Amino acid sequence: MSFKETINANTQLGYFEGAIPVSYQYTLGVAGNKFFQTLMNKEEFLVSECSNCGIKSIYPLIYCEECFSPIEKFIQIGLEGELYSFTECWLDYQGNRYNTPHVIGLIRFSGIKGGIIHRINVNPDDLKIGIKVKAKLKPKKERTGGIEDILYFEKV
Amino acid sequence: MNIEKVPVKGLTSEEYDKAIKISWQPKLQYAWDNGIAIGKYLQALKEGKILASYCNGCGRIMLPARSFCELCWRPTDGYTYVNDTGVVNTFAICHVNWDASRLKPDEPRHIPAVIEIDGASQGQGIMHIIGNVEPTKVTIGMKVRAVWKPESEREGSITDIKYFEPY
Amino acid sequence: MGLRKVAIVGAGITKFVRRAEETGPEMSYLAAKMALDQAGLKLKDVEMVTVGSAPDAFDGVHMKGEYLLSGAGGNNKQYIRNFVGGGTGVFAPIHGWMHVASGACDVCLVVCSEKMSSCHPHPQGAFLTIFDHTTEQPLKPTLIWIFALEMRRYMETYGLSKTDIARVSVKNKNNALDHPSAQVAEAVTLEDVLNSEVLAEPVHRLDISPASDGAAAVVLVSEDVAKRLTDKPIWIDGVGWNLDTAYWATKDLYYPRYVEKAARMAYEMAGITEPQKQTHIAEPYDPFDYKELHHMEGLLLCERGEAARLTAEGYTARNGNLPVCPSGGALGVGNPIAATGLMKVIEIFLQLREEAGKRQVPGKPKVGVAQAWGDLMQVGTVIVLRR
Amino acid sequence: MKEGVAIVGIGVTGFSSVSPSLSFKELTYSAAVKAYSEAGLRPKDIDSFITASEDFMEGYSIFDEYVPDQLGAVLRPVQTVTADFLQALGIGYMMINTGRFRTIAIEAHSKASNIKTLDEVQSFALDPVYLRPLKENSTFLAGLEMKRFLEDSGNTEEQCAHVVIKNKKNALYNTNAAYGANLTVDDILSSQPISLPLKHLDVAEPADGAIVVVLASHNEAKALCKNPIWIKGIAWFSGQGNPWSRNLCSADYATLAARKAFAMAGITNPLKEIDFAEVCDEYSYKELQHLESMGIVRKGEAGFLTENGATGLDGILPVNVSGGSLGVGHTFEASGGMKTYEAVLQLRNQAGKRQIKDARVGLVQSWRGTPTATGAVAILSNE
Repeated sequence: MSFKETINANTQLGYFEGAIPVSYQYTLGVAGNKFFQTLMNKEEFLVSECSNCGIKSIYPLIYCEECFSPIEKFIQIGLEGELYSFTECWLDYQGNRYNTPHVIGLIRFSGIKGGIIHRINVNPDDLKIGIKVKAKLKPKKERTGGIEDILYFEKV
Repeated sequence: MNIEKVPVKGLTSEEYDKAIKISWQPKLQYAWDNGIAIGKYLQALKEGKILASYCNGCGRIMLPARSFCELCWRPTDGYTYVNDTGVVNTFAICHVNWDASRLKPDEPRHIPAVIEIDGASQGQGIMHIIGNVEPTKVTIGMKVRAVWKPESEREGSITDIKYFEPY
Repeated sequence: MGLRKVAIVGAGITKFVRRAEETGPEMSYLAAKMALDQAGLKLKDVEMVTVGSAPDAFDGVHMKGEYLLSGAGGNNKQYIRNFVGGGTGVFAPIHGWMHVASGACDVCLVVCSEKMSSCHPHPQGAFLTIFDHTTEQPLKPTLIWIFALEMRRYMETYGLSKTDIARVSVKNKNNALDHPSAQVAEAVTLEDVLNSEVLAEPVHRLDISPASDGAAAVVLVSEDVAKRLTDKPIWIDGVGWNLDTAYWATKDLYYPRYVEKAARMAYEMAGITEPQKQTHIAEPYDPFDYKELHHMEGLLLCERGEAARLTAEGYTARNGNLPVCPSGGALGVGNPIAATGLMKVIEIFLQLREEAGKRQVPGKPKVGVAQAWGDLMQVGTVIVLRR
Repeated sequence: MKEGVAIVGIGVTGFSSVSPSLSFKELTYSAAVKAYSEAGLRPKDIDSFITASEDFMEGYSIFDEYVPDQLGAVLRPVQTVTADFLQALGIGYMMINTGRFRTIAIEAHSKASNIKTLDEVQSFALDPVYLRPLKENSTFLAGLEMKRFLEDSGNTEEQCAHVVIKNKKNALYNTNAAYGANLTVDDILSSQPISLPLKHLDVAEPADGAIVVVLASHNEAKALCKNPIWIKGIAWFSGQGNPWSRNLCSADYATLAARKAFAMAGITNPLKEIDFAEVCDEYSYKELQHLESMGIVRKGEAGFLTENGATGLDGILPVNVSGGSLGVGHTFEASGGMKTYEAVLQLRNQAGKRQIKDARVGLVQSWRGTPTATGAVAILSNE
């Protein structure tokens, strides 16, 4: 034992409660702002393209992760992609259990680095890696500029 | 080397207000184990007393109570009550709340202080509040004593001492 | 000693702003890219990356280092985040020095980024929780308390007036008029500082540096690489850092003994025995104006209690005997914590290369020291650079 | 000066689901007392100190403040890396190689039981714009990866269950372990869904505990210690920072870190040259993925080998003999430390019932957990 006196009765145990009382407002960033403006107004995903090495990225970036060139070229690619992986998620961010699970997928886009992680709304029998899926957006006037402007991805 | 032109342009207040932002208020909640020494320290506060530890290595009587001496780096040798009086080592007169909101003109100012507690080794201070005094009357070196909450309201917390007042 | 020498060969910095549209990773990229361009290197030349950033509670992301990774150039690299509270900005290049001096790599990218504006409406919740969760936080302390307590103790010990202290704010805020990154470039007078709002006596609003968003970066390389890249490498001659006890109320706040310990460690390595004579320029950390004085004394750049007099005499002005914070410091340029510390290192780097433009101090300085402070009046981080 | 860095002292508190009788300072102090005693050093003899910690795991906005006292490091050079213990070990290794430090103490601990909102803290690590607003548990990233990894490699959920069975069984022989058990494949497959295919028993449960290690330079180690454990290779790497950009089939960080650590240690055939491995198993499938990504076994073989006992105590490559995170408990930033402790015991021939015969070279690997792609590999040896 490292100490000269210790606790040897559970009635002496105690704890002190507290919290870190913080709240946040995150800006979307330069690339994020372009992405969500395009999604809101033009209903397409936006991809960045490096003019030096040609790599395209979703989510778009203002820089190329490979060569660090600044990126000024952005292109629209519609709303369709391919399901790269999915999971049946039973817990929310606080650890509460859902009554019915949420299916979350990673959607990839042909020839593009990266992808989008979002809810998948596909009949369980059809749910397979590799299926074509398309984003279903919120009605235009309900969009606020954020990932929740996408309701879910559904089978094409 | 030329770094006369730098990137990033700040958003004005108007631009910031108009910009799309994502809000998040995390629940970051904890219940920290008191362990041996802080458990005793809090229990003593509940009893209306201030508990220190002593170390036979350096001879210090230390606040708050601790189970090891951080300087001699050995277990402390025991616990002892010290007085609930002390001397102001330094203080401030604060016009803002913890969340940076301003106190109203008629609200009493907060007077945080480092108070060297009588009976502990020289320099063994704790942070607390000074009360029941005109802010302009507070001085470094002033003698102060603890004003405790009534026994029924004490809960084993540093706030069981309402504040220190001059005497 | 057979030690590997380490040089700074490139630096990058963003503007320091109240609220950036850019995310932390985007700001990190902008500073890192600039530093690599200045060094004449590509991302693929970078072997390792070390990132410095102050609390996660500012940016609002747990494991912030991992969040900044892509923008800081860390993909598929050896990447790590170092963190010593407010002292991080000067510790980050010390961390980079370890990477290169050990022989682990020849090219190390050091990036510091801070996005304090994310903590909204105010960062006070992040500051409250620097205090001991059980024995102090229930008193609802603010960050200003601890500075006001320390400032009063310092003033009382040496019989200093608020005017003595405010001169630092005036000097630095005016120096910052020439810094391209400066957040609030406005000339202030002694009266402005003394008449600004009293937040916690003795601290006034203009005694304090503004909270900011911003990023900075440097490229550190080994001797061989440095000689290939530039004829003006700036060498890291000494590094030192030190952390005092968390029982901050049990030590006398009038003197930053941890800064002295860190400084002695760095001076010893740099072979500096008489810092007052052997250093020509200094960038001590100045989040509050009295802190610059406090730190000058801790850095052994003057006798204890003398810093205010020297400031009043113009000794620390840009054209003085020992220019202190010629950049404008945190008070003038802004204070995105870790980025500020690295901004100070970059200022010494530019001054020693005689490339500081309008801020250039006279006399071709050869040796400079930068320092940051952090935690509960606990951390000193010190770096000595030589031309 | 001869090159080489060795572990000359190590101390752990033991790992448990809760630890209410000690504060975090007292817990860490207890581990430090053991480590310094083993090394025969007083804190003043130690040149520098490193802690591996994350603020929100401690409930402080600057945890660095609360590090020095319990390590005997007041007014000394102390630093925090927000990283796994094994990365901190790598920084310590580096510092000694600068030639300016002879001894370094490295600390990591977990007081996860003190976090009332642990799930929320972990989801707070998700990207605030692109991921966090989905309000899903951060384990969904592990679920996504497990699904794709199994599909791609051909390993199965049953084989993942065998990882759990093996590690929890190993933990029964480890007095420091909190989660030892005798389980069946059915127990695991029928446990509550978390983020399918990930189930409750596939996930390592949090544990409290502290670890302190003392590192020394070659000359110092020879002078201090009869049985120094040498760091033959150590490297940490990050893969793609953004989770949506990752190849979920393999763990790039493990591939890169292992490649470098093997090169440093002169290892060309890891399966043959390594006597045991302590591999990150925060989720069952991760043990399989890490073994494959490090190139120790071929892609798609890890599950089969596990099922057939090749990674058991008597197998060709015992993996997580300690019980791993599944059996000992998940200790977050201290995870790599818990595994380092096991490696040191094995290499000193002090592992009791779990002792691997003639262990000479051990591998320790860590991963920082979701949402990261950062991990480290160390090669330790008693020669």
